[in-house]
Amino acid sequence: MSLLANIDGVRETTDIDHSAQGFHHLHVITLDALVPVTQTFFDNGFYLEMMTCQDRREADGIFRLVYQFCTMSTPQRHLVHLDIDPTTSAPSIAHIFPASDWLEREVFDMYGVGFDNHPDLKRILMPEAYPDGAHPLLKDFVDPESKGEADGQSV
Amino acid sequence: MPSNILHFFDNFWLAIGATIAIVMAYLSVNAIMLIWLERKLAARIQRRIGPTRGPFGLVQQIFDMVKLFSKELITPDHVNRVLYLIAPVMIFAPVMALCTLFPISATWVFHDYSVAVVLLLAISGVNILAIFFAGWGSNNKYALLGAVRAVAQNISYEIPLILSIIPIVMMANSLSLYGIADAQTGVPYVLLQPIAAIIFIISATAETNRAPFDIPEAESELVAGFHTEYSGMRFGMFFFAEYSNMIIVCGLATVLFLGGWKGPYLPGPVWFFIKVYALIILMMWFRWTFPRLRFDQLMKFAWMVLVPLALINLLITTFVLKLI
Amino acid sequence: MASRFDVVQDAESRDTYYLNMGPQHPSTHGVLRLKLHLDGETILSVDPVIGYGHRAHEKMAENRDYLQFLPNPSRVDYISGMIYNIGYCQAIERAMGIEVPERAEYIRVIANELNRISSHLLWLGTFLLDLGAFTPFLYAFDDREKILDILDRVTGSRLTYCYGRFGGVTLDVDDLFLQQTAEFCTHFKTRFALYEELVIDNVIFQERTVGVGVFEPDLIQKYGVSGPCLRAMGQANDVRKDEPYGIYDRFDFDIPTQMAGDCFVRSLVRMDEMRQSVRIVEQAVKDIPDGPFIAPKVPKRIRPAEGEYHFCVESARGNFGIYIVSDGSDIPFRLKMRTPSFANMATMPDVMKGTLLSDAVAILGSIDIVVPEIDR
Amino acid sequence: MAFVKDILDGTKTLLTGMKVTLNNFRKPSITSKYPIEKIEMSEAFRNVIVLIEKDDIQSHDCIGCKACERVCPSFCIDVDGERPEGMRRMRATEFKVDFALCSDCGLCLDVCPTDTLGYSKIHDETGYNRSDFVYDLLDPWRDAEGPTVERLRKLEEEQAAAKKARTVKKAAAKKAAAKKAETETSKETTEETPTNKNDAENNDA
Repeated sequence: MSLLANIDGVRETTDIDHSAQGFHHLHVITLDALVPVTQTFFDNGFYLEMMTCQDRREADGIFRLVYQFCTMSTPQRHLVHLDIDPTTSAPSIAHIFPASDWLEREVFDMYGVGFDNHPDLKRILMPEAYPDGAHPLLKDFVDPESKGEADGQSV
Repeated sequence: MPSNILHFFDNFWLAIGATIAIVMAYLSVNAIMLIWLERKLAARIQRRIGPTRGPFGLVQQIFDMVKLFSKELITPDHVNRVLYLIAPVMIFAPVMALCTLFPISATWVFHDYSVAVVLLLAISGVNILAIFFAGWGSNNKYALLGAVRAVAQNISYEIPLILSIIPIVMMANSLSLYGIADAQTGVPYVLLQPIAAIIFIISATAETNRAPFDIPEAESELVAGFHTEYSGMRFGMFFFAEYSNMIIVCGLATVLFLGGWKGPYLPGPVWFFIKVYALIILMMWFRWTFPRLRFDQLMKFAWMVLVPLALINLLITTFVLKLI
Repeated sequence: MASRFDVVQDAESRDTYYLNMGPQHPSTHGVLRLKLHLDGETILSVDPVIGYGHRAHEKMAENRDYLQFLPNPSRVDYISGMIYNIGYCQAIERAMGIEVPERAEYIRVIANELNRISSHLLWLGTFLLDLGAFTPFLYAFDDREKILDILDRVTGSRLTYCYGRFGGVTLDVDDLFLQQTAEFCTHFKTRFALYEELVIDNVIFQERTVGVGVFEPDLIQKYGVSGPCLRAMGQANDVRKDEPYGIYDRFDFDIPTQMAGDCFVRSLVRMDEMRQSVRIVEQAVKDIPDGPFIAPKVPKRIRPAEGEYHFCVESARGNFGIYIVSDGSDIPFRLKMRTPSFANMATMPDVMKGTLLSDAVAILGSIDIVVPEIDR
Repeated sequence: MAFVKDILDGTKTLLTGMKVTLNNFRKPSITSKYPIEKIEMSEAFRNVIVLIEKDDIQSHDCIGCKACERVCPSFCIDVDGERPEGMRRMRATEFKVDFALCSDCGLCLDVCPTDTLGYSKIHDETGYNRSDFVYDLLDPWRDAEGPTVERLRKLEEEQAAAKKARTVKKAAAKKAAAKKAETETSKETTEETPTNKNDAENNDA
């Protein structure tokens, strides 16, 4: 894919079978490349369809931030993987895509991943008074209100 | 001249007491019946059934009344108690006073004043003060917004209202309600002054804060507007006042434009009330058909459409009267 | 900002105040809270506070296997639950490579489009309720009840459908269903005149909506606006046409678009969408083949191969995407739902700025938010 | 003049709207007096699950296999079953549904191996506690459970006997056929042994 070819930090670009998985391309990028990559997508008319995170600390010791850019007309869906260390924070792209303002807040709320230069990083779905460090979508999340019992019923 | 009902009684105070009792009883029953009528009418328009308790759902209203009376009167901590408590009483008082002005038939008049129209308009202005007391005293932003809207709206619509009455007064050459109604021999003024009649009914709808001009209590915006903080019978008083106000404005419209008690075959009071309730049904029909206007559009409508129209109408009337 | 009301720039010099609209407010459609900064009635800024309806659907997905998550999607957006429910089934079917019988595909299209009409009707009713007209609400509900009755007969539910199954649907439709559907279509086409006369043409309705809540074109890219809000900005984008799923490519329908991007054309777009949905339903009822309604061989254990899957459908509110990360086990590793209302709602601070308090209500109503869908 | 035209046009649309409401005013109502008039639920209507009577055994056929308990996304089903003495078929001993948790997804009906689950037609139950909605599905069947088990046992015995008789008959027929073949062709007689063996197995079972 020539779109991101001349950006440093795009480690890997693979094509994906759209008819099976719904994506066209997968890019694995490094932390520094996020803002230029996002800018490139913005300049080329893509919109930020979705952004989320995967808690891969158990297997790989990382959080994987997932960005999904898509074009408006005939869909070209790009999946961007950004693996970050659980202790570091990621750069915010809210100044390019305001949509990511809320999406980053959601990731912060659910995973505790910080975002640098975010306009207003606070909880979005959970109550603002929710205990610090309690991030529901972490795989090892324990409901602070259930006094140490594991959350949810196991299958 | 009509006979004054006060003369039925020898004792002046007895007469006053009887008048108050009659008016109170009438307004209470009237409000209850109007609520029933409105609910049934809305149900029919919306193809529902409406209240079903008792014959035609009439008993439902009694239950509602009992509920309102038996509810706890909550006074929130943060209110201005004097204004908060005085407002529900104050909104109801002028309505009672105004009820005595109407000539129900050629002979049935509580009291006829030679300047009844002016008196009526003056007293009905007290309403606004009560609404503002309620909104300000509630110490609630929604209530305050509602009150501010109500004041602005009522003061604005007072002008086209008065401007639409002046041609009638000029034609009847009288400021007394009896005199105006009596002057409409044969042709009611609605046919001679259709524009004034339309302006009057629109302004009257706005004056009573009813849809599509129910902006002060716009449910979807201001929750309940100026009476957000009221509960129980205090809320009931606002509710009563709204329906009693409808009686006042529709009664006024009947006298001014529809010839009051005049009509063939039936006795005067029957004609009077038929006309009043027909107008009320018309106002209810408006309510269940139209969306609500926005505040600025409402003001624009008053100042850009109604006032110029009323002025032009007044001008034409003056010329025509002069020529005749 | 192309607003008709000048925003006072130096808010310091004027007495401004904050108004908490919600979480319990008649027109926030559930539990949404808008922190409004007002100067008089003019809105200086809006801070939507969401999350009051958060039910942790995504966390539930990580604690249940794929089949057990089936009742959840229709609870995410309960107004167009069928589309979500079937969309989730289609996502899993594509990930697993399950073939769906023809008849089931047609049933799904009929159910989806009926659900879309019912969702739009509910929008019409509640929008007019927000504008202060109560009667159109009940007329719309009259028609909506007819749809619910039709769907109730086969799906067994009226709101939160769980009709789809991996490889088909729960229950076959009978001739009576098809007949009722066809009758409804004929009846519903005559009802548009009523809605137009009572609502769309009404001068007060137009005063309240024309030029109010205009979405500036740059919001599309910035926020990923989708659905009728997008099509009201002149973009003819519809997932049913762009990446046809199921058998939508077989039907003949148009994407209604309008240019102005205000509340009024959003209403027009939705009215036209209902017409198009009726068209699709009529074609589907005519062409529906006989055959099985569920695939005979569905794998007992739903275990998509390791990898990431994305599937999007056009819900009544816009582009609804399901993003599934599978680690090859019974249970999704991560399931994220991209809900259209979330993106549309995020534009509110931009759109509402400089409008009046009454407009805020109209705008909220016109973008057709479903708060639990935002909060998930 | 545009000003006047606007007013006239606007008035016209308002009058049209009033005409619409007047037309609807004249039409009959479309709602029903719900609590007074009972509403018929549709055939597929989903509510709390019930155990359906099966014709062949004149009772429910829940075998307590726990398939529904495992598949339930809301974890609201609690099933237990045991094998009555001397029977092949299991019988449920406990079947509780917490309808307050149920999401009416119908997955339990899909997985039921004996198709003995169905929906009840109750649609307007109310209660004061969440525990009011814990239904014991075996309740209507419990009184008849003893006789049912007896009947089932008998049925099973009959079935076993019938099966035996069938297999014996089959074996006999086969034997006869084999004999016939034997007499006809006068060849090897090894066929007999497997049939006998099968017979023995069936008897054991």
